Amino acid sequence: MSVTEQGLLEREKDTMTLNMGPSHPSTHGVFQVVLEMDGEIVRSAEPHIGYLHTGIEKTSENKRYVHVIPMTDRLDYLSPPQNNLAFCLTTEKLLQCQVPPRAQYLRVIMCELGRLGSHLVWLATHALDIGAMTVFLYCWREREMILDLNEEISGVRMMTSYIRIGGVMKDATPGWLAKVRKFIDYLPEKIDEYERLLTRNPIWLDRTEGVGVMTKEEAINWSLSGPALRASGVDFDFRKKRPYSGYENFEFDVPVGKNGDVYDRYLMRVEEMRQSRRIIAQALNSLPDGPYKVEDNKISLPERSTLHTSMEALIHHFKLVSEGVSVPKGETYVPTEGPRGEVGFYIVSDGSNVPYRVKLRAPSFMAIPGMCKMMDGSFIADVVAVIGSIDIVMGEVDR
Amino acid sequence: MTAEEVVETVKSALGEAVQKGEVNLGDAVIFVAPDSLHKVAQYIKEDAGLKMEYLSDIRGVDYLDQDREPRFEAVYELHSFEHNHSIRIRVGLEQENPTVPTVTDLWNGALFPERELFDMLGFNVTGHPNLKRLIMPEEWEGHPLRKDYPLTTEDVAFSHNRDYKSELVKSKPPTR
Amino acid sequence: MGLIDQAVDAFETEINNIRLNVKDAVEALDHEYSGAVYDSILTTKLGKVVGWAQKNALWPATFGLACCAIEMMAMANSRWDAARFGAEVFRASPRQADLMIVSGRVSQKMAPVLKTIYDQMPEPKWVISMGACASCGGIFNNYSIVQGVDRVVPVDVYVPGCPPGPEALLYGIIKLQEKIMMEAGTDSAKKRVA
Amino acid sequence: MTEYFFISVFAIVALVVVGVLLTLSTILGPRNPTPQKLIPYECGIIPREEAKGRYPVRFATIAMLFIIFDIEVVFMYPWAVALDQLKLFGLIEMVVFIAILGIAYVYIWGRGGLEWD
Repeated sequence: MSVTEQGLLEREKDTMTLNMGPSHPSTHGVFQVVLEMDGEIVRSAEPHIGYLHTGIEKTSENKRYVHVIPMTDRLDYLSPPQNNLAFCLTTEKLLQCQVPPRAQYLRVIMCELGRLGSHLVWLATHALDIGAMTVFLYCWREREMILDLNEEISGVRMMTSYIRIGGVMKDATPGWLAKVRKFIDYLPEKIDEYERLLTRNPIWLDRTEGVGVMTKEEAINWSLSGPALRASGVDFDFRKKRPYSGYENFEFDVPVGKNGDVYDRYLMRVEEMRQSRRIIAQALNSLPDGPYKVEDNKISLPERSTLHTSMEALIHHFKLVSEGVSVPKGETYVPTEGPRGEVGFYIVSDGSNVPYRVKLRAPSFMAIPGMCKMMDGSFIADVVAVIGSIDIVMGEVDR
Repeated sequence: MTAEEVVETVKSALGEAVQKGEVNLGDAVIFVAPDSLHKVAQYIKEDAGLKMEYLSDIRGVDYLDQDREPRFEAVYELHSFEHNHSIRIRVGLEQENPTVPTVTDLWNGALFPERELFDMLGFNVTGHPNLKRLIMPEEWEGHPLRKDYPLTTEDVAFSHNRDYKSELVKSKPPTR
Repeated sequence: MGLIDQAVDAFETEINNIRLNVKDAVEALDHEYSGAVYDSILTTKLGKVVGWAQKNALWPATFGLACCAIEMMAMANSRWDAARFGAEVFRASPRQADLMIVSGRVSQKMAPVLKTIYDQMPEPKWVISMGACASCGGIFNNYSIVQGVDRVVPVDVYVPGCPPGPEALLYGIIKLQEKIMMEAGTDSAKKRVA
Repeated sequence: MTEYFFISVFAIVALVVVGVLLTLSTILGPRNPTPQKLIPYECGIIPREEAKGRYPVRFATIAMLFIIFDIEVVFMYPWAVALDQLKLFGLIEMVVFIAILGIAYVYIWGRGGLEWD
C-alpha cells in the first residue's frame, strides 16, 4: 500500500481534533474542550472537566458547620460572600432561626460588593480574551478597591468568610461604611468608562454580536442561569422573585435581553453592576442598627465582654467553640442569585454538629453542556468569546 | 401556587406513582419510585398548571449509617419560571445496583449532573448518551462520595470525624 | 506477632528507599553535561552576569489553577506591578517561559498535566509554589488533592498564604531572584542547565 | 551613488548584528533535548494523533487574495515618499492603479471569495 493510500485510509475523518486543554490562557481556569475542527469551523466541542476537583463536598462531610464556611469561600472564588450566604441561609432554614435586620443588610452589602468584584474580573478576562487589553487593567483598578474594603471588614482580601451562621462576623464600623459610600459614588463614572471603551466598539460588536446564540426555550432546556438566562429573554431573578436576606426592601430592576448572544450577556452584566451599586446605596442609607447576629447564644457566639461577667455566656461560648452548632435532622435547599446564576446548597443533616451531605448547585457546572452546544458551527475565535460570556469558574464546576 | 397545592395537584394527577408527598420546611417534596420517575417528571414538566420546565439540579445522597431502608437517593430540584414555584423529587435507590432512568430527553441540562451521579456515587443511569466518568480520572477506582469511601489515605493527626471512619482510613491502599 | 510483621514491613520500605536513592545517584552520575561549551567558559564572573540577566527577566508561564491565579493576575496588574521585577510578561506556552508559578490546588487529574508542562519548559527553569494548596495541600487533606507540588516537580520557592497577597508573591519572586544570584556561576547553575 | 552607500551600510550593520546574536546563542546556549520536552505542546495533554492532516483549500485562496492586496500596499510606500516630485501625474497614476485593483476586489467580493465556508 503506497504512502498516500495508507495516509488516506488513516485519515478517514476529515476533521482535525484540536485540544483546547487544561492549561490554556482563555479557558478561564483548568477547563478542557476537545474541538473537532473542519478548517476554521468547529464541528463538535466535547468538554472535559475535573482538573480542579478538590473534593470539597466530601471534606465538608467531616467538618463542623462553622468549619465548612471557609470551604465554601473556595468554591466560587470570584464572589466568596455569595457562597457563604447560600450556605448560611440553608443552615438557618434548618435551624429555623431569624437573622436580625442589621445582619441581613450587611450581608446584602457584602454580597453585592462580591458581585461587583466578580463582574469586574469577568469583564477584564472576557475583554482580554477578545483583545481589549486596556479594559483588563482598568477593571482591576476598581477591583483592588473592593478587595481593600473586604480586607478592612474581614481581614482577608478575597476569602472573607464574613457571613457566619446566624449573622455576620463582626459589626461594620462607621469608617468602613463611609469608605463603601465613597466607593459607590466613585463607581458609576468608571462603568461609563468601560461602556465607552467597549459598548459601541466596532471590533467588540463584530466579535460578540450574533455569536453563541441561545433562544429562550433552549436556554431553559440547557439549564443556563443568571445573566446568560436573562440574556435569552427569561425574566427571572431569585433576588426579585424569591427575596431572601432583606432583598424585598430594595428596589432595583432586572435587565432582560432579547436575542441571547454574547453581546446581550455583556450588556446584562454591565447593567447588573449598576443595579448592584444602587442596592448598596439603598442598603447604606437605610442600614438599621441593632444586633449584628442572632441573640440566641446556642447559634452565635456571645459578646466577648459578657464572658467575664455572666456564667451562661461562658458556657455557651465554650460549647459553641468546642462542639459547634448542632443542626436538627432534615434536608433542605435555598436558591440564591449569584453573579453566575442560581447558587444554593442542598444540606442533609443528621442532627449532629457535622453536616451529613453538602451539595452545591453550581451555575457554571450546569451551563457547560449548553456552552459547548453554542460552540458547534462557530469559528474557533468565537469559542473564546463564548467561554468568556458564560463566565465559568472552575472552582465551583469541579467542586 | 403554594407548596401544598403543588403536592396536591401532583398526587391527585399521578396517584400511585407518587409514594408520598409532603411539605418540608415550606418546600414541596414528593417521593417517587425509580421506574415511575420518568412518567412523573414528564407530567410535571408538561402540565400547564405546574409548568416546571427548568431543571435546577440533580443530587445524589448516600444514607449509609442512617436508619432508612433504601440506602441511596437521587434528588431532582425543578423550578417553574412562570408560576414561580418549585418541587423536589426524591427517588430512593437500592444498595446493590442503584439504577435510575435518565431525564436527558426532557431536559438537556441533565447531561452533566447524571454523569456526576455515575462518577461520584456509582448510580447507573439507564439511557444516558455517554455515561462515563466526568470528574475523576478515567482509571480511578471507587466512587468518592459514598460514605464507605475514606476521605484521605494519610492518617490525619487530629480529625472531627467519628471513630469508625478513621479505621477505614488505615485500610485503604494509596490510590496514586 | 503484629510487631514482627510491622518490623518486616518497615525493613522492606527501608531497603526500597535505599535502592531508589542508589538508582537516582547512578543516573545523575552518567548524565554528561550537554552544554559543554557553556560550562568551559562559564567562570564565576561571567556566570554572575548570566545570572543577573536571568533573574531580571523571569517570564512566568500562566499556570493559573484556582483562587491563587486571581491574585497572580492582581500581581501582574497596575497596583502591585510585577513589571518592576521583569516578571510581568505572562507566556501562554511553556516553550518561552523560564518560571512556572503553580498557583492553586493541584488535583490528582491535573498532576500529569503539570509534569508534562514542566518537562516542556526549556532549561534553566524555576518553580514557585504559590499558596498553601500548592505547597502542602492546604486545607484540603483528601483523596483528590496532591499534598504539595514538590511531589510532582522540584520547587524553588514556597509562598505561604491562602491566597497569598500579591505582595507576598512579589516577595517570593524577589527571594527567587536572590537564589538565582547566589547560584549563578556555581556548580548548581550548571547542574540546573544540564 | 551616495544613497546606495547609506543603504548598504544599513544592510551590513543589520546583517552583522543579527548574525552575531544568532551564532552566539546557538554556540553558547545550553541544549538538553529530553524526549518529554520534544513532544508537541497540546496544553499539557499528550497528543493522541499527528497534526499533519490536510488543510482545507480555503486557507490557500485567502492567502492568494492577501498577497494581491498586500503587494498593492507595498507599491504605495515608494510612491508616497516621492509624491512631491511626481505631483499631479503621480496622483492620477496611483488612482488608476487603485481603481484597477478595486475592480478586482469588487469581483472577488461579489463571487463570495471573502466568506469562509
